[in-house]
Amino acid sequence: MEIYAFYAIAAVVLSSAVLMVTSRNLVHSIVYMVISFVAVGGLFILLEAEFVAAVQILVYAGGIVVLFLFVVMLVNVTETYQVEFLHRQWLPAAVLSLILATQIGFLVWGNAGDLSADPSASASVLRAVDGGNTETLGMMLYTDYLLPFEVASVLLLVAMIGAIYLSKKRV
Amino acid sequence: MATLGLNHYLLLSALLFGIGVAGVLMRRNVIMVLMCLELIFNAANINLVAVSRFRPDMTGQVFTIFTIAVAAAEVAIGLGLVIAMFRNSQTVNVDEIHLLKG
Amino acid sequence: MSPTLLTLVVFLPALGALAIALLFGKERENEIRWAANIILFADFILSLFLLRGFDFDTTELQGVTRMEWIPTIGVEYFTGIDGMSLALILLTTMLGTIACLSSWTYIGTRIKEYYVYLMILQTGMLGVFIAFDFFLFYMFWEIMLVPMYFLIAIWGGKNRMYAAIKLFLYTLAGSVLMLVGILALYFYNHSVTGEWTTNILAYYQLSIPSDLQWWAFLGFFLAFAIKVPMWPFHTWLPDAHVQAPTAGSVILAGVLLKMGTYGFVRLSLPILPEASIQFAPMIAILSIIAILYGGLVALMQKDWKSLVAYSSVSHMGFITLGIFALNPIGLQGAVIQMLNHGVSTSGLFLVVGLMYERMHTREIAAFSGLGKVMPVFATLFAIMALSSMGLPGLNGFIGEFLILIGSFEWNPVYTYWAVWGIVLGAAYLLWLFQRVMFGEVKDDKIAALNDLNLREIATLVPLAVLAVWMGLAPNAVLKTIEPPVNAIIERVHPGYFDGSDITPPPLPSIPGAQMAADTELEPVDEPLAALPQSLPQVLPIEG
Amino acid sequence: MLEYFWLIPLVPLVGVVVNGLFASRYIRSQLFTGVLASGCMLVAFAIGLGSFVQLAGMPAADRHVEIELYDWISTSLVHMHDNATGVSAAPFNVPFGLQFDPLSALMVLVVTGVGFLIHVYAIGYMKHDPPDKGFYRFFTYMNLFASFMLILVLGNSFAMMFIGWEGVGLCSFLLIGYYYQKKSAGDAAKKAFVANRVGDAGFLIGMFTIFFTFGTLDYDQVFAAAAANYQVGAGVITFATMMLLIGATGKSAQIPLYVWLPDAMEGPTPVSALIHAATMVTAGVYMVVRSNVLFSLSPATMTAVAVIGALTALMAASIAMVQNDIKRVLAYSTVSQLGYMFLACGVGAYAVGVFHLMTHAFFKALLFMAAGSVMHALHGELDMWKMGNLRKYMPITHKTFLVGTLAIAGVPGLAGFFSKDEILWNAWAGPNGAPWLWAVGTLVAGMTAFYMTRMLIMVFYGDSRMDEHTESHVHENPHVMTAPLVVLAILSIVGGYVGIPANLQIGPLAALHERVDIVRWLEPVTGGHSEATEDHGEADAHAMLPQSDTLVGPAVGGEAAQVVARAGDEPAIVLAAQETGGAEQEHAEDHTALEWTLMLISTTVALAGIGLAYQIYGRGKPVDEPAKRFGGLYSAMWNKYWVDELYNAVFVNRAKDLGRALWVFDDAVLDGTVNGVAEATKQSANASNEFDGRVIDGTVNGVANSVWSSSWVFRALQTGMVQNYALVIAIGAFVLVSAYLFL
Repeated sequence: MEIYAFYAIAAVVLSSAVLMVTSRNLVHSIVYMVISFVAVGGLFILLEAEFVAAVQILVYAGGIVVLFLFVVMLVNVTETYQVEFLHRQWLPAAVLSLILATQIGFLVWGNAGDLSADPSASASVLRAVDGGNTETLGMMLYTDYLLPFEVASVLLLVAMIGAIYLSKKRV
Repeated sequence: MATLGLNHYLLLSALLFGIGVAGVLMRRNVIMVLMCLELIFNAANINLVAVSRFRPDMTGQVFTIFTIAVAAAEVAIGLGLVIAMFRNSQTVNVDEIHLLKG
Repeated sequence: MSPTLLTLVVFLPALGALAIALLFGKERENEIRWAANIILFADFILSLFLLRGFDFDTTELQGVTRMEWIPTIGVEYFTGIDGMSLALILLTTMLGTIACLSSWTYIGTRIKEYYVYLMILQTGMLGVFIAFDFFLFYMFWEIMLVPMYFLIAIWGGKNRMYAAIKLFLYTLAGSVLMLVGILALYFYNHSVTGEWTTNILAYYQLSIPSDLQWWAFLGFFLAFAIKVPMWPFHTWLPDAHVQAPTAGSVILAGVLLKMGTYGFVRLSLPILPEASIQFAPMIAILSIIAILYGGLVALMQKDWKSLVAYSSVSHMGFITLGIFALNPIGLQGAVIQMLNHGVSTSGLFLVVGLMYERMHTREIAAFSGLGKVMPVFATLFAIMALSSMGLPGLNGFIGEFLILIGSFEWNPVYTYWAVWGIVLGAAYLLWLFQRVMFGEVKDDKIAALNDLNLREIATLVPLAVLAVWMGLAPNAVLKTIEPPVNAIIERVHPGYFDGSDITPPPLPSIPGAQMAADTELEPVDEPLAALPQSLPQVLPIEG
Repeated sequence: MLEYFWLIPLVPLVGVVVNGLFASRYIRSQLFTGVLASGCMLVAFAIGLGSFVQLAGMPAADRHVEIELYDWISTSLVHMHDNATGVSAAPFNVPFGLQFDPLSALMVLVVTGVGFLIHVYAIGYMKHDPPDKGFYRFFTYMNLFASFMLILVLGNSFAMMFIGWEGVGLCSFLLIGYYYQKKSAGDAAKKAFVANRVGDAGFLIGMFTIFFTFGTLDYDQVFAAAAANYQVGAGVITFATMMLLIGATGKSAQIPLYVWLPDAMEGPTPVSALIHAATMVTAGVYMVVRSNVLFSLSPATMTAVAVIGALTALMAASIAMVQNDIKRVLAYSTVSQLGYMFLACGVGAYAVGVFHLMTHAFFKALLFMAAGSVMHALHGELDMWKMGNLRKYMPITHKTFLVGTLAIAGVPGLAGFFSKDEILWNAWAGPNGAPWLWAVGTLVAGMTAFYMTRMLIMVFYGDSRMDEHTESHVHENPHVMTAPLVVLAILSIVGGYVGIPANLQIGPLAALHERVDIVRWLEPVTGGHSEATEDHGEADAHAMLPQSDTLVGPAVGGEAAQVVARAGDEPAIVLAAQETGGAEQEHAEDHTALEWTLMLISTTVALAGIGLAYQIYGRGKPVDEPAKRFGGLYSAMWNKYWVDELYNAVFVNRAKDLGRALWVFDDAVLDGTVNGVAEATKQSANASNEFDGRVIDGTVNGVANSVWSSSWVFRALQTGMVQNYALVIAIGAFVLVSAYLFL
């Protein structure tokens, strides 16, 4: 049963991604991007990573997208580039990326075969605590990964300051 | 119909990655390039979460959190740059920014 | 006496330097001056407390701090003091204080850096005296050099860069050779004992094959001979002294030069006894050359300061002669002469500095009749000069006297030569005194000079008092340095003290004119028999 | 008193401290400073006198007090020879010790007594100097000198003597250079100290030799051991005494180191009187007498001492005969008199040497101070040709000077006569004497009489050669200056009666002789053989044998007496044998006869000298006549035999040249080497830099250029477009992945 859900979501993700890359209108592609992000969030839920899913939705579908929208509005150049929106090297690029994707696909498909373990087997580990693994995640974040966590927060702070500074007038 | 395995997810992420790369390489618009980068990030995230699911270990998810944080930061800076760039040379066209030309 | 106190004494100046560097802005000059002086003076007072509870009879190290530092190569942080180190530490802290006080007005630019360097230098020097680990020793040895370089290179005279670089390269070359020697011993020690250690005391027990001793000694010798400086490695000294600021000269003459002799006593003799005996005659000859050469050259100097510099070449010659007489009295004389030279020559440099500050020249010909204008100055200068020329009742005499006795005990021939150094000392110092102090007051510039102020007196009086005290009651010092000295001699000359190997000097003799016919007089012919054996000693032995 | 004798050298230090520290700033009173300084000397004299009396009260054998104030130097073990018997190891210990024995006592009395008089005199003489400038400096130095001199004579070891030895040298430096504005004064001061230092070098070596021979520097132990373990002519003793002799010649201004004393007259006259006539310059004599045991053991040195003494006396007297500077005449006279003392010691008559030392201290101090008072009256005039007929103006000075002259000239009845006659007699017949020594001595006596009379006449008689201004101001000096003269004049008359020659011991003199006899007084120090013709000398020597086992002072005499006794058995070896021992008794009469003859001869010669001087200078004849009469000799004397020039040419200037040469060597060769090395390094650095620039960089740039020219294709890749780069990255990824896949 799960697998159908997977295929469905995967289809949404990929199609919306393709549309996003190919649509001429920036705003449209942003919308497609939102869709694909939300879909990815679905995948996460499917993978029993509720917390990550939530974060995915909040951060991407929430924050980042809003950011992009703002920028797009600040820089409204959409029309000018609808005519020729592709780079000169689009054809080789497309081909190359296609090949690359297939190669990687083969790679993982060939070697990950044995990894298709039964999800239920590992359930106990991931659900150390009842009611989702969020608590486990929290535990790990605030014990083992406390330092990286703080560093990450610092990183965000820096990014914020940097962003503010960059987007000020007269840089 | 086989059961849902890790390789499905990996394949998916591979494709998503490919699309992202294609976008990065093809589009002229800086903002677009940035968005495609986000796609690539997502591909990576999918990998992480999937592996942490099938090779039961929470670390993957933890790293996802970090990745997302980094992605957010990257976007913030990236867009900041875009704005700065646009203000300096009224363009968001990647081609027109080739100070690195040898 | 507690290890913590010792450590505090050594590192207080460095901490002070740090504090000054961090707490004071460049422009708060007077506060910096006060702070530096107070810290160094406090350091001096603290160092006096080392005396309390110091055991003067043991040869054991005292106040030992010992901890792992770099275990993989066997380096420890190993510090402690014995009588000799104690004496030198007291000298250093005192001279440091005086030097600091003396530069109150002399130094007008970049005050902050100056005092920081001065205090770092202080820690470096003190460190050398307490380090009993080769690594530590070498570290302090090199640390010392850097601030000295800057003191000369920044606050020096016209030709300062040349002098500073000369000093730096010269000493560095020497210490690199020392490093080679240390490494040779280090690996040899490992090959024998199988353990990596840089603990100096561990090497005292080592018995090293004589050829390795010879090479290692050569390495050490060059390092120390340059630092002392012995003839002919002395040429950096006059330049450095003439160019250095007063405080620099004071420290340089008072303490830095002692590093070389201290190294000889602390490392060369106990670790390489055979080679020391082998090299002794050559070094004695170099020392005698230094004594006479320094004296004669000093006689003809036109620059007040370089005269004092060459005089200290001559005096250091006495010290090395005493050390390599390789008998306790000579060594005691050498160590006490280190202190004396530290007191009197530093005093002379202070005197020159005071004059330079007033007249901005050091040319002897420019002075005349100072005695009339500045009586206090003249008196203090006289005391310093007299102590430096070894007048009985002042400190210089004790050192030179004991050293001469020591060299006489080794071989009278050396004494006959060295004794002329005393005559020369009187000649050049009194001639200097006569030229600058006596005579008519030449010009209004001199007539306008004002005598020493309280601060300047405060820099010189302690030295004068010390000179008199050490001249009249040297026993306090002699007793302090006796145990370590005896230990070292016992190591170089086993059986010296238990009487199993008594080797008195060949007595000089003139056959009696009329009555010497009696051949059965042993005092007559015994020395004659002994003299020829002694003569080969005079020639240097090529390894 | 005797237990406090160690205070004697300390008392003057009080004056030094008080005057030295406070006089310039706070006291500023000539009276206080002068009185304090002289007071210190008086107190010292009092203590000395008390101790002296007490000492005299003791039996001759144990007239020896010793005190060790504290441990001065004590070091670790030293290896030395153990009295010729073997080797031993002992610490080098020098206690700060003082001893009081007949010799020291006599010296103390001379130093403090004459010193006190001179201090008093100086109060008047120096009164022109401001109390807060020169005056206090002068008296501080004088007191310092006194205290060092007392340490010298009271010390109980050679090291202690050396303290005083160098200390008095220093004070003499300071006092000669007292008028430091005068360049000549400075030069003279330096010359004096350096010449002394040369002697001190010898002293040091001698001291070391003694230490390593006897294992100690303490007089008693050294002398006892020497007398006990060494025979006459021992080489090491000869060496040691020769070295000590060098020191003595330096301090006592004998050939070859006498040159500094005449120049030393640059100092104030009281200084000349105290230091360069009465006390310091006699230190050498004192040292020889003090270590007479060692000297007696070395005939070679004894001969050297005697010859040096005789020659110095002769040469100095001859120079003195032609000098015109009143103080220089006295200076050379001092040198010559010191030569007398050395002669006495050299022939083995140490006691007589001391005897002459004492009388000389009296009349030479007197003469100097009288000359000083003349100068003072004449505003510092020194040239005798600008004086004359002063007896009219300065009666007291004239009378005292007359006494002094007669005394030094050896006119019978005055101090000089006795001591000089004793010396001459011993020069002929003493243990080490020889007729030619006596001849020289007698000749010198004549010369002395001559130049002293010449001086007397030129200064006080004849018609005045002063200019009007001076003459109008000439006056006798105040009592503070004349009183000491009178006292010394009296001493110069009676001083001689403490040592009456054997042949004059008749009637009252004999009785007096039994009471006081300096020679007998000094015997505990100088030993029984100290004087040739003392008929009781041997008796005393034997009387002292019993204590010869103890290690204190008298024992030295005892040991010496043993030497004498040994001599009795084998007359071949020992010097003293000629006159003492059994042989002495029966020849007594001949001796008396011989002594009478010699005495008469010498007296006649002296009177002849006086007469000659009167002949030449007393008749108002043209004064440059002697110069005409014997030109070459005269100019040689006048130029002091060009010795100063010689020394300057041979030693001083050569030393300076050597210094200069070495300095050049230092700069050129040694420093040259260093800088050369540095320069070479720099050159090679430059060279390698060039190499870098030309060759290596050249290659690199060449390659770069070729690359540049051949790199259009790569340049084409370098579009500066981000996405091109991204594409390349992707290609890279592609390549990697395919590599992973297909390899």
